[in-house]
Amino acid sequence: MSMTNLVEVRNLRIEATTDAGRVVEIIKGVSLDIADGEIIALIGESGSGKTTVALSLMGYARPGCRITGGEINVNGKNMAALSEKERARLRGTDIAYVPQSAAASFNPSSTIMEQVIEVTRIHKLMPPEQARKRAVELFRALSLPDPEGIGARYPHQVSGGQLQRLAAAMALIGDPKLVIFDEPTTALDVTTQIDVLKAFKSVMKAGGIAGVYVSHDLAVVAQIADRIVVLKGGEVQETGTTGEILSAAQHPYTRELLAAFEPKPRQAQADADAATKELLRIDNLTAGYGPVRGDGLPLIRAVQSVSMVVEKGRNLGIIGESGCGKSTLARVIAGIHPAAAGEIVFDGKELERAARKRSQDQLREMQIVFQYADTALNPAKPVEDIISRPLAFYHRLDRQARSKRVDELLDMVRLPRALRYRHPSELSGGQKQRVNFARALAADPKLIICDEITSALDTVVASAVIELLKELQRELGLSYIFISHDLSVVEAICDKIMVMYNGERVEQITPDNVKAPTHPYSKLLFSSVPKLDPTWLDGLVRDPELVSQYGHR
Amino acid sequence: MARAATSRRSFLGHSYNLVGVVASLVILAWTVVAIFAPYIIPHPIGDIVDDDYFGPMRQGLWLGSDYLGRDMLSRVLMGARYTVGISLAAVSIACFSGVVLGMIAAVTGGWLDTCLSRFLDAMNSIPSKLFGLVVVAAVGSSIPVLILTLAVIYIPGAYRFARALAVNINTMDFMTVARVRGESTIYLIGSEILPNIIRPVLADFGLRFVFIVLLLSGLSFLGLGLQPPLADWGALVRENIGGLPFAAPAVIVPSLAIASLTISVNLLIDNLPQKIRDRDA
Amino acid sequence: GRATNAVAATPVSGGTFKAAGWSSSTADTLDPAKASLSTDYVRCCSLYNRLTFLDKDGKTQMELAESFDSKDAKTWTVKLRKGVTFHDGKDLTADDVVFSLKRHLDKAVGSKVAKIAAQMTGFKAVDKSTVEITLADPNGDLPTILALHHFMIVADGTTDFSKGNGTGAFVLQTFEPGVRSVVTKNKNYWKSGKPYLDSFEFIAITDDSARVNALISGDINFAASINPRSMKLLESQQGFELSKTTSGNYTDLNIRLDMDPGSKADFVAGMKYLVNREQIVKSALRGLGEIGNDQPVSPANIFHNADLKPKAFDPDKAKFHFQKAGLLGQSIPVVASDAATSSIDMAVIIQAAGADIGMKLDVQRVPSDGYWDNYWLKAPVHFGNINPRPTPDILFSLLYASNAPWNESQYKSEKFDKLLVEARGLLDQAKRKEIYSVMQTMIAEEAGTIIPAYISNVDALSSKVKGLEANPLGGMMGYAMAEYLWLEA
Amino acid sequence: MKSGVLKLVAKRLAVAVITLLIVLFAVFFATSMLPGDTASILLGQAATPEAVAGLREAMHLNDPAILRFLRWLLGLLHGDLGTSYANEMPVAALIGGRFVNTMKLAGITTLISVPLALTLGITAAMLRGSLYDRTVTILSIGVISVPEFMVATLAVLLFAVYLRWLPALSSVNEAHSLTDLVRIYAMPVITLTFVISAQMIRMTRAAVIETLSTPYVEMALLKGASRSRMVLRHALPNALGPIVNAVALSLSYLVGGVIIVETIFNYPGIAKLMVDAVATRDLPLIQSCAMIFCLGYLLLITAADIIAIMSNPRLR
Ligand SMILES: Nc1ncnc2c1ncn2[C@@H]1O[C@H](COP(=O)(O)OP(=O)(O)OP(=O)(O)O)[C@@H](O)[C@H]1O
Ligand SMILES: Nc1ncnc2c1ncn2[C@@H]1O[C@H](COP(=O)(O)OP(=O)(O)OP(=O)(O)O)[C@@H](O)[C@H]1O
Ligand SMILES: [Mg+2]
Ligand SMILES: [Mg+2]
Repeated sequence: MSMTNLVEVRNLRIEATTDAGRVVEIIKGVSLDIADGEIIALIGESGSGKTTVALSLMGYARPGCRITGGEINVNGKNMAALSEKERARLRGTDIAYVPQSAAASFNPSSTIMEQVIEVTRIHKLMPPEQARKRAVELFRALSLPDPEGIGARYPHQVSGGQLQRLAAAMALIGDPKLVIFDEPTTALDVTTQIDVLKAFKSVMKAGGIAGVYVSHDLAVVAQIADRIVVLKGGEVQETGTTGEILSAAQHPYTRELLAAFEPKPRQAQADADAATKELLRIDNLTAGYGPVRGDGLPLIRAVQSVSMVVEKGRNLGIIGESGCGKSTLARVIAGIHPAAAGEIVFDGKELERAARKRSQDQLREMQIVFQYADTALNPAKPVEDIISRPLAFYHRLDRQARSKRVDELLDMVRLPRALRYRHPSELSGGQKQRVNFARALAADPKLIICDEITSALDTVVASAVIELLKELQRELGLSYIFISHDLSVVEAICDKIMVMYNGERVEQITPDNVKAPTHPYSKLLFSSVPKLDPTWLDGLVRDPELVSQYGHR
Repeated sequence: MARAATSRRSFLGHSYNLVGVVASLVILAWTVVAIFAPYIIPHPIGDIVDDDYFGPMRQGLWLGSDYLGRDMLSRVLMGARYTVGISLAAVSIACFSGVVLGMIAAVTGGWLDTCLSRFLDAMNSIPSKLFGLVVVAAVGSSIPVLILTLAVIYIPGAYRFARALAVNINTMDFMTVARVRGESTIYLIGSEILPNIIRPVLADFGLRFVFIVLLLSGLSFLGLGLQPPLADWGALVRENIGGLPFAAPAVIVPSLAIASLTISVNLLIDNLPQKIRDRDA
Repeated sequence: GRATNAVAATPVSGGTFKAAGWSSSTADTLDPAKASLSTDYVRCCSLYNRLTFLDKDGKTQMELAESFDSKDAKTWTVKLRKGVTFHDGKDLTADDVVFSLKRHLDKAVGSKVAKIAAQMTGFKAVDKSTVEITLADPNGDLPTILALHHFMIVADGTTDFSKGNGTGAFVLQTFEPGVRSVVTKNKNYWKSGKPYLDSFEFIAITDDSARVNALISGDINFAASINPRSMKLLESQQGFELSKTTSGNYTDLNIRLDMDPGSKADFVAGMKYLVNREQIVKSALRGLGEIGNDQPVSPANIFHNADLKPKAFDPDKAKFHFQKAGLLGQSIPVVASDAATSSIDMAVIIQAAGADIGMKLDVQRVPSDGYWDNYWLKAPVHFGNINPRPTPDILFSLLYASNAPWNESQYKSEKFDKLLVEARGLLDQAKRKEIYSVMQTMIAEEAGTIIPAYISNVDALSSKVKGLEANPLGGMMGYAMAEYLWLEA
Repeated sequence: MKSGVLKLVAKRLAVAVITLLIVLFAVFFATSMLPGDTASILLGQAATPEAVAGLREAMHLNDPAILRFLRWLLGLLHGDLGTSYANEMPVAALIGGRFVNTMKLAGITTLISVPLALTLGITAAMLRGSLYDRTVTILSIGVISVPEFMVATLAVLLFAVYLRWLPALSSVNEAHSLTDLVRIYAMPVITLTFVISAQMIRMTRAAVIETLSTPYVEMALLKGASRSRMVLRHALPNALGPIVNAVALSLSYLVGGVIIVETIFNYPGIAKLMVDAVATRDLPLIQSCAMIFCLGYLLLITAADIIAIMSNPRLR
């Protein structure tokens, strides 16, 4: 057949054998083409098969999965048909991969440089010295700090954003014809994300390298991809140039995706003018880690004399980049991590700093929901046990009453009742987060602290969860403290937004005037949120000294 | 491991494989023997029924006779009782206390953790056979003493193992959630941690069982075992070792018995039935 | 082949001889007074001499002494052999003898025979080669008593015995307690021609089968007291011989008459019927023993009373007695231990017999170490093991006299005590034999010690080893084999 | 960073010393609880009360045990292990030779078994699920399951009694040439290798398989790395921690656990010495042996910890 395109995938089928021994088809006849130097995006909800397809381009299927049909022609060779040896020869040289989480994909016990140039060693591409030079050039091109020295460090000694770019360098060193990025920026802050995207784009364009960019974030994809392929349930829903998809999306799922980006009409506060009662106030709260020093304060201050107020039935958003102290603040309020100084007044009563000292009711009335649902839910217990424990513990309900209540709670969080018998590992990310939330509701609290509960979810699911929160608030008159580094999410639900930087509160604003933040850091932060507009990234001009001052260190 | 093993068949939402099934059958068989031994032995284990010693297998003495001319079949059957019984009791005590302590140390942390770890480490550094020797020399050897000694010897190991696992679980958010809910330590270890470590703990249990069976035989080699005419398999091998040169069944059979039990236990551990976690089940 | 006691051909000198005993520990010693294990006896015998020794017929012969004389059996004059020197070149004098014997009275020495030595009240070095020993009461057996291994002669004033400086056939080369000892030929040994061996290494292999395997594989040329069950293996191999000695060694079942259940005469009587002596010899000892008649003087001893017949195994009679004693169905603890040779097997056999008539005997095996200290003589029903003693007098006064230190069954009889003293004073053998026969009968009938068998000791050796003879003092020629053996070229 | 490591090592060692003291006290306590004492046991059958009393007096066994213990500890600080009760030799002299023997046996066994076990474990992990893997697994289990003394006796019967290739006893002082050495150590080493290897094999295999499923190993595969490279370069370095730990635990057995082998091959090692010491209630000797066992164990464990830490950049 005549090779017109670099990549030609023809009705690819991939089967997975579940541990029941049942065979399920997870990729159902996918076809796609990639021209030389073209970057296409694979988007779709979690579990749609993005990673699977991407990996199949390298002739690789994860354990338990098997390529059962179709052709995967890359640069004229059918990866599906090749022997493992021949595939190995192409990996790293013709096709390279940038993993979903770079942090996990670096070998913790060897230096970054070693791993970056390993490809050249494996395929004997060039002598090590030359390889190191090349690597340093790439580091520079990917605008990494200290390009000369960074290679000598170990993975745990560099930040997530940097690792992500180092992973890219690792992929590019064997100068491949095709690079596969698997959600390279999902784990990053908006501020960092910009730089990474910029770096990727420039390098790819410079080398005329074709790419597959896996993501579920349309806005990001819009910045980097020439064409977009929408996956769902292991099937291609629609394909088109970025422009077409953004302007005239055909497929309902694609529409949903786009919809998730339209600024949502926030519920007009009915009692906006009515005098609001304060539920939680914290004054000059300071907390941190490491040894306590003479002044009774810890060495590393993660939170620096922060004060704030949460009103009944209203929500407070806390945003800021990774590591700025959001979670710490949340944990301090919940009493998980006792404060070093400052006071917490909840419902008129001053709270002990350590949860262990607080009364059962105080504990019950303030619930916290963690970022990662899979670690927040005990994998060994079925959903019903997880949800009904607070019922038994706080409300002393008997069996029937409990099981009735569990049903109600599942309804509340829009989960099918049948799910109650499943274990967390049998749930999707979104479902887990809902269960996680249902458990908090079971206590019927006055205040729920949500620490990045949507960060691990893809846009569609995330906005669904947000909607859910709003409704519940209307029904139960709850208040939320909503922590996130994603402005759009916070905008959607909060009445007040507190911006944190480096453990300190820099300013507090209302969603209406996010367009005009006063503090320079807030400016940087807000300006970094990607827009659907494909030209946004290239057009983006950021005050350089702002960046140098507040950008990722 | 399990994936590595041969053909798997599923049943009752669990998937088994042949090796595992066979192994568990062997174990079951020995357990049954252990329970009913007293009713099925042809001769009292103390009676001398054969003028010859190390007699061959033959009509009436199906497994030949031992060094005193006692019926080997009866002794092996009864031996099952002591080997399985004592080892099981000992390993249960060892693992139960070890695991509970380990989990408590992990969730409580602090000085309690440190003290426990130090102390049990110290225990661990005393060679087990010598420990047994001292204990038996001090209080003589009886079944309870044996069980307790064996248990004590293997508590530190179980502790180390369980603690390591529990510490990992302890860092999970759901533990924090439970703590903030105000749960008691008992609940934390019982309902939050244990379910998550039960599988490896079981595996460890099986392995220790094997070690205890062997240590028991080691002890009877040193003459610290059961009271005659009772004898566990190890003791049988020991007291008839003189028959090894002419491959007397008296020494071969109990050895095979030990091997069959311990190997089965290990194979079972490696091929435990697995609960099916089907994504879209 | 079977036991060969024939002293074949003429001895040839040379060669190294490696023998293995069965027990050894860090407590091994070269101090004759402290010697406790066969291991110690063997080593001491190769390094030191005694004043007298027992020959293969149990007759007392002179060694370092030339003569023993006494009118009243109370004051004894011992003439010493001349020209005998210690390994360090010093001559043997009366002072050495006095020192060697006197030591046993000193508590700090911890002598094993302190009790027997106690009867020697006076020691006098009359001249350089004459010693005068005075006894508390007359005792015609003194020459024989001094044939005990503990009464070896050491150099005057010795405190450090690790040198092993004696007058014996070999000179100490290395001694590692609990491991091994090597001795080499004493060039100027006073017994002309002896020893034949150039050197003699003695180790201990505690594990029975290991000991035999070592012999077969040629690591050693002599394995002491082998387990009867190893004989099958040995007989299947070429080039090995067994030497069987039935000395006075026995393992006895002791029932203390002064406490329950032994205080009930019927229990004791019952037990005597319950013990199946044939089976014990056949099964437990594998035929390597002679049925015993419940008294300590063995057939190897000239004073043995052969007319006294052992009790026949009779469960019904036993049952009758137990019923009479009202003990049937009760569980009686019987303490046994590896420390007392084959006591555990014997216990099991008796237990099985008891089970058949509904007499519940509960065998308790206790660890060997500390057995003699914690159970022997103490437990109501327990096993003991008695090493051969040269004379009935020693046996009786150690084991059965009312004031005996080791009165295993707490047997007390004035008549017996009187007879004992009477016999001791006599120098007329025939008369003594009469008395001793009566006493043996008394023990068999009245005492609570059941002696089912005299255990023969079987040593296995490579057929290259010549010159081994049986000896009433025990295996390995009464532990003194080293100086008599030679290796076939 | 280096100083951090030093501090850590120091801390570990301090902990080790504390543990040692605990053990010594425990052992002392246990042994002084034992019935009978050296005097009565030495006298054996001749242990009449007055005789015992006399000897006790002579051996200064009358002053309280705790006092004797402290005296011993004090001596220890001056590097003096005290003198044995059973025979008035200095404990150091008694232990000396035997300690060397134990170390020799342990050393040789280690040299054989550790490389063997690691190779088997790693290769099994590499070829996971293959016939080879399954054979290794089953064999290793089979080997754990045979009583030690059975293995030893069989070896003797085969090689010494029937084939007459090797001596039945391992008499160290007859090792004059290398061949002697081989002949003497062959059987004990084989036996011990049987005993300790299985566990190491299983652990190594498990640890390597564990790390083989990590993303960075998958990444290596996607770089086109060969299977062996994935295992040796990426999996193994990260599996080192658990592996050295398992090895340490297995090896610790070689210090005090070899009593059975010592008995059967009549090998004068330190385990048998301690058994004797217990039998004669020889407190100084018991204490010294216990101390050696404990030290051996602690050294191994601590070494394992430190290696694990060194091998992990995050901790160093
Ligand atoms: N070994 C397996 N057995 C059964 N199903 C599997 C297996 N591996 C993956 N799957 C299924 O294949 C589908 C596609 O998985 P894949 O990781 O490609 O999704 P994804 O689009 O990358 O999701 P995410 O956005 O969360 O990374 C999912 O439904 C997943 O459950
Ligand atoms: N256990 C700890 N020990 C020491 N420092 C810690 C610890 N946990 C967090 N920190 C530091 O405290 C600071 C705040 O951490 P925190 O988790 O609150 O940040 P965050 O805003 O939640 O970041 P993210 O958005 O990634 O969750 C960070 O610099 C972090 O490195
Ligand atoms: Mg993915
Ligand atoms: Mg956080």
